[in-house]
Amino acid sequence: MTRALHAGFYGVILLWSLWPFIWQWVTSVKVPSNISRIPPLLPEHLSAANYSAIFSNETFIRVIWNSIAVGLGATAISLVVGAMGAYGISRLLERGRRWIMLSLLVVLMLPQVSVVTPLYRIVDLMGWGDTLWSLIAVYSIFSVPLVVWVMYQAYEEIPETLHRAARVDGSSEWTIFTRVYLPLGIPGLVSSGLLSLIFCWNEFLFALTFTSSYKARTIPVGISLFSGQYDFPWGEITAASSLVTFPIILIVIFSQKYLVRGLVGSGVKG
Amino acid sequence: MGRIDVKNLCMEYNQKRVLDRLDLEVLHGEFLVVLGESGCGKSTLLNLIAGLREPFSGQILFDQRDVTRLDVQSRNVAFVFQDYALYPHMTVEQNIRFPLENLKLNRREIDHKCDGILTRLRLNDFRNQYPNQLSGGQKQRVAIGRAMVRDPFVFLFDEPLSSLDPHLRDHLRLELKQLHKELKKTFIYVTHDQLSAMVLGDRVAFMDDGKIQQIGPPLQLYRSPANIRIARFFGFPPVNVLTATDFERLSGKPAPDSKMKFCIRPENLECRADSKGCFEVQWIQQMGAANFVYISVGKQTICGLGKGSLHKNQKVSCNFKSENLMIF
Amino acid sequence: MKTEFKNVVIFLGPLLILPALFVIWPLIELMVLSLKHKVILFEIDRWAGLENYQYLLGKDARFWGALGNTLYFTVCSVGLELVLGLMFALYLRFGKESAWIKVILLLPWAIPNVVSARLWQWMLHPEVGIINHVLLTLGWINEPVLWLSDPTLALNAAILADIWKTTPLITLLLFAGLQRIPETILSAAKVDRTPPVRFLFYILLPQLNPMLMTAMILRGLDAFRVFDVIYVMTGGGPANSTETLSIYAYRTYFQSLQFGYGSSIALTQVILMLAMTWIIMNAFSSKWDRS
Amino acid sequence: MTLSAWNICRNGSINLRIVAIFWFIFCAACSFDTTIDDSPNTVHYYQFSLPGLKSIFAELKRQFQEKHPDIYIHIHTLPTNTDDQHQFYLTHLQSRKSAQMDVFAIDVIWMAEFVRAGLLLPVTDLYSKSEWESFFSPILKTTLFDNRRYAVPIFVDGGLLYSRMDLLRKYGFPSPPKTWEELVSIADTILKGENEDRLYGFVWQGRQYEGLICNFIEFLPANKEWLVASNRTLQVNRSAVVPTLTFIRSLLSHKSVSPMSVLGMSEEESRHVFQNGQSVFMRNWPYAWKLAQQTGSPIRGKVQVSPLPSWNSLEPGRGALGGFLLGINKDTPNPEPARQWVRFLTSEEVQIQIWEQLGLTPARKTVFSKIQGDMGMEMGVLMEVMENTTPRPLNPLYIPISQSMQAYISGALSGIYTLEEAMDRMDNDLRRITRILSYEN
Repeated sequence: MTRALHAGFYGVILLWSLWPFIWQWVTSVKVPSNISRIPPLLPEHLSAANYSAIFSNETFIRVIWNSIAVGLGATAISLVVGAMGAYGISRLLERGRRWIMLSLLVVLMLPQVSVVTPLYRIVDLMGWGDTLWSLIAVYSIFSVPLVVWVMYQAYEEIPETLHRAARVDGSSEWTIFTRVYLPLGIPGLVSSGLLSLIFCWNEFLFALTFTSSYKARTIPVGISLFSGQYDFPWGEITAASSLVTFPIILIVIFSQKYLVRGLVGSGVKG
Repeated sequence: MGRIDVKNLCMEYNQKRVLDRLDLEVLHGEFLVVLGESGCGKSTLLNLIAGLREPFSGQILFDQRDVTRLDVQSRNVAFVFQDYALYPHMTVEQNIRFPLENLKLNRREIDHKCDGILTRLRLNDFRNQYPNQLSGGQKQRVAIGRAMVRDPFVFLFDEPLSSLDPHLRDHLRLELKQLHKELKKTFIYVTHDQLSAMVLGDRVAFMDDGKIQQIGPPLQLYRSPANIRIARFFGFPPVNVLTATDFERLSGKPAPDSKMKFCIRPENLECRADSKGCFEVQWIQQMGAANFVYISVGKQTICGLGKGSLHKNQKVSCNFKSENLMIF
Repeated sequence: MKTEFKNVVIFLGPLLILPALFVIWPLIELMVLSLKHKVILFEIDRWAGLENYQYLLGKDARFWGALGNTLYFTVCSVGLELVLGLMFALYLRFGKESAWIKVILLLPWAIPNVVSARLWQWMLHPEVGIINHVLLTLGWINEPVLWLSDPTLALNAAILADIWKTTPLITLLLFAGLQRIPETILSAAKVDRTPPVRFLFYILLPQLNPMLMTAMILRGLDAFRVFDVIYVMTGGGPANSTETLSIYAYRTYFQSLQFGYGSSIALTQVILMLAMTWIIMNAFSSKWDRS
Repeated sequence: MTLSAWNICRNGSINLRIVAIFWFIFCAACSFDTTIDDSPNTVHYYQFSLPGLKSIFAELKRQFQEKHPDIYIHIHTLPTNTDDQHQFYLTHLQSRKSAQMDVFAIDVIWMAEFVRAGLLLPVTDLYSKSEWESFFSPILKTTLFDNRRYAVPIFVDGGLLYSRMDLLRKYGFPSPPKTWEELVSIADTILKGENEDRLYGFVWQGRQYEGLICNFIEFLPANKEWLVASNRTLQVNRSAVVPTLTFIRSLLSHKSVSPMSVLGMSEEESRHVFQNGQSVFMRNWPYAWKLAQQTGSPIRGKVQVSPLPSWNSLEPGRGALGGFLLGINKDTPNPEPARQWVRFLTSEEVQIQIWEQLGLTPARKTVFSKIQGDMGMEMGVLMEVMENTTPRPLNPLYIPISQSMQAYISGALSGIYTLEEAMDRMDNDLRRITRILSYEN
């Protein structure tokens, strides 16, 4: 009885979370002309037409590379700045940490629409228009607060005596940071890095505004290019979506623990 | 040399005075225990000596050299923390090498010193293990090894034994004492545990209200404490404190001054079974080596050393030697 | 000590300079713009004083509608997500836990908003969408439901998509919070034979409170700026019934060209957000300051 | 925390790792920054995207460079969504030092705005008067301001009526309806006769978006403007708008010709319905023809296109005008190469190629005699429709106007507002929007 109950509950969770993915995949393997037909619910035969259409489109591959480069670049910068900043807040500041943490929260939660044009002007001034740098710079700004929140939490969990011990052992703050806190904060770094990577992978508005060619476009914008004058090639869109969801599924599967830790860490001081 | 002078040291946290014009002299090579209740400022004092914090005012001298404004990095002190603060991501060997690497010594020198310490502290078998694989005693040795390796001016200990179980604590105390003898360095050891203070200290400084209340060999503090708080702090069962009237009841002699307090340690108060005795046993605490009995004197219950076979409600008579009486 | 100050500069410098450059400057620009009539394309750039705000707060029914939609969206989605998330989390904690269910729960959260919005748009399609198809087949409805074109449903459909995407996240947060409650407290409650409802309200929820608060605040702020989901799914329609503040600001900027007025909307939104943060800050008092 | 995570880093310096990561990122990012050939004769061309567009334009570029070896063309693709394109132009043109943009594709509805903003170089002398007249006249009208032409049409679009001839014939209607009344009565007859739950009479685009305005103006009686200028501001012409909205509402009312779900439909949603055989009539653009006729389509061979119905059986209805024009940036450093490129893209042979390979209706009516309809498309109908399209208001503030009108039309149709309320709100917004131009000093 309870077994059935458990199974039922799990079924509900599964159906609720996974059904859209399954439907996306089902749509993506339908023959293009049959996509809008329902019933039948399931395709009579599988078709790779939508996928081959994407892979024949070399720009989409470029777009995927862009996303990876932007994601890694912005994540690297925000990890360095954020890990250092969190260390500073957690171990060097006596007061004012609440203000800094809350200002960072404000940055994290700022409506993107409100700053997109001024940011574009800055990007333009720097001569970064339509380059990966513009996205790397802006994404760094918006993922730094995330990294700081997670890393602050990670550092707070390290006993304060380690900091004092290292000072007694004659280390400079930089040595303490690199040799003690950074290695101990690796789980936090992994978590916040993943969060930042996912943020960069998913962001749409800035990418749309700052880029004008395949040189710098990222995946969400790339997907928005998949359409005809009026029609949505749902087959191709769902195929592309399935493709870009795939790495995320991998990330989630292999680093679920870190992601959860990061999410929880960013939220709560333990 | 390793002489430390602390002069007129003041420290505040959040407008609360933690150290109040504190003076302290630590002699070369001595094992000084700073004893006090939690929150009396003893850890603050230790941090100030180490240079981990900057005092509000006052001076700290190392061998007459003023180090008050010096950074911890330039003071060459060693600090052993309550939780040992071993770097969990480094092996035993790396933990010990870490301070040397900070000094930017060459590799051969580091290897040499490190090997010396590992051998001396019998840590060779564990050199590649991580702290969480070590026992409490091994951890302490690593922490001390990490402190020793730089040949520091002074060793500072912040209650490193307090979180251990009693057996291990006894054992490590001995080891520490032994080490002190070998190293011939100045040790400052902060604790709230009177037993550690008695066992370890060449001298004990009792700290309260941000000041050193009394300093001297442990027995001196035990036998002739400067005030009631110190008297109360030492010994188990705790010292009996009597008002003048109760004292008169107990001893049958008149008290010199009605405002005085009279202290007598339980082990110095003999309670013998005596059918004519004026006190009655309330209950008995069997300690194995000795039995302590609790008796009522006036409204107070005091404790004394039971002699002979005793049982509840038995009449006893109490005696003590006058030299054991402490009057405040 | 001087070195201490130097260290603070080294470690906090980049953290403080970057946002200053990329956030404070834009915000100042936003403030200046909001006091102007500015239509860059036509080279209109005239000082307006508080005129924009007067109109915005006084006469602009569309603004109040958008604010109402935003608040409705925020309250409903966050509220439902918390309730659902709490149920899931309770089940995971006290029913049956497994690692792979967490993986599955994380998936919707991790995919791009644009993708999930398209997905829902496709599934909610009135004629060929799977949801209507299933409901019709089951006989729960007689004719297709106009999820995205009925003004009374569209915002709720967007909320549905948002709930799908973020309930898992909240589930995981609350689950982690439940795991942090000491086992001894739960045992004590069991020994005391606490009935389930009392157990929930007098033991679990008070213990879970910090996590609930955080989840609520972070999600609340996030929902308050909702853009992608609605932009893709309904574009603000029908009849502006799904227009949120972000969408209104976006349209005023990029479709109506009015940078001045758009800035007033955006800045008002930022100020409302700051007000929310301010309230939170006081609610959380001095969580971060070490005394 | 896991021991393994610590072990990763127990040797070696972190600094080195950070440097390595940065180096990697830097290389990755730089490797993508392929430098553009910025020879003085480079033309940067910005346009919409379509499936297959890239390869076709690569071919066109090759053909062009064969003729003009000294000119280098760089093609940039923008998102398909016209709102996104518009946003792109706005952000990039407001700071005039941004990327070089020489030629861009402009939606017909932005023309007035772009001209007013002074972004476009006049191209009146690009073609002779007779050659200009080879373009469809409605779209040509959108290029003319103050007697100067500011752009050249590249393709044209117009609303069409798609009818299910199999159903019509079954009930004895030999040809598609000419008037709206006729459409309603045919649909009624067929719906009653078929008595099928999921069959609708007429689907169109009623979602709150630009397409709603197109559909709306197609319902308007001929020769009646819906916005009239009065006293420096625009006003809604209630005598035209109120009856039209009333009529559309009657289409939507319960169990009638159009399902309420059209109020959530854009082109694709309505096409899906029609293509699944669930509707007798559909209003859509020409692109839907090919898709309806493709193999596997349930309505293949059962569809006929015709001009939209009107209110008067003597004249055909007018589809909304869509399409794109090519404009040259006024600040272009290379006007002559840009003109060559525009001339090339709008030449007859390229128009034919674009039609044959992308299905974009040529903007020149003269090429219709040289091309064939795809999958049996009747070119005569297409030509007739394109010649009779009606443009949306040519106002520099068209976008904000359309924005606000969409909301009120959508609101009036879905019953959120009464017609009166909708009219009042429209007027209110129009006043507010048109005031923008009075900000100019």
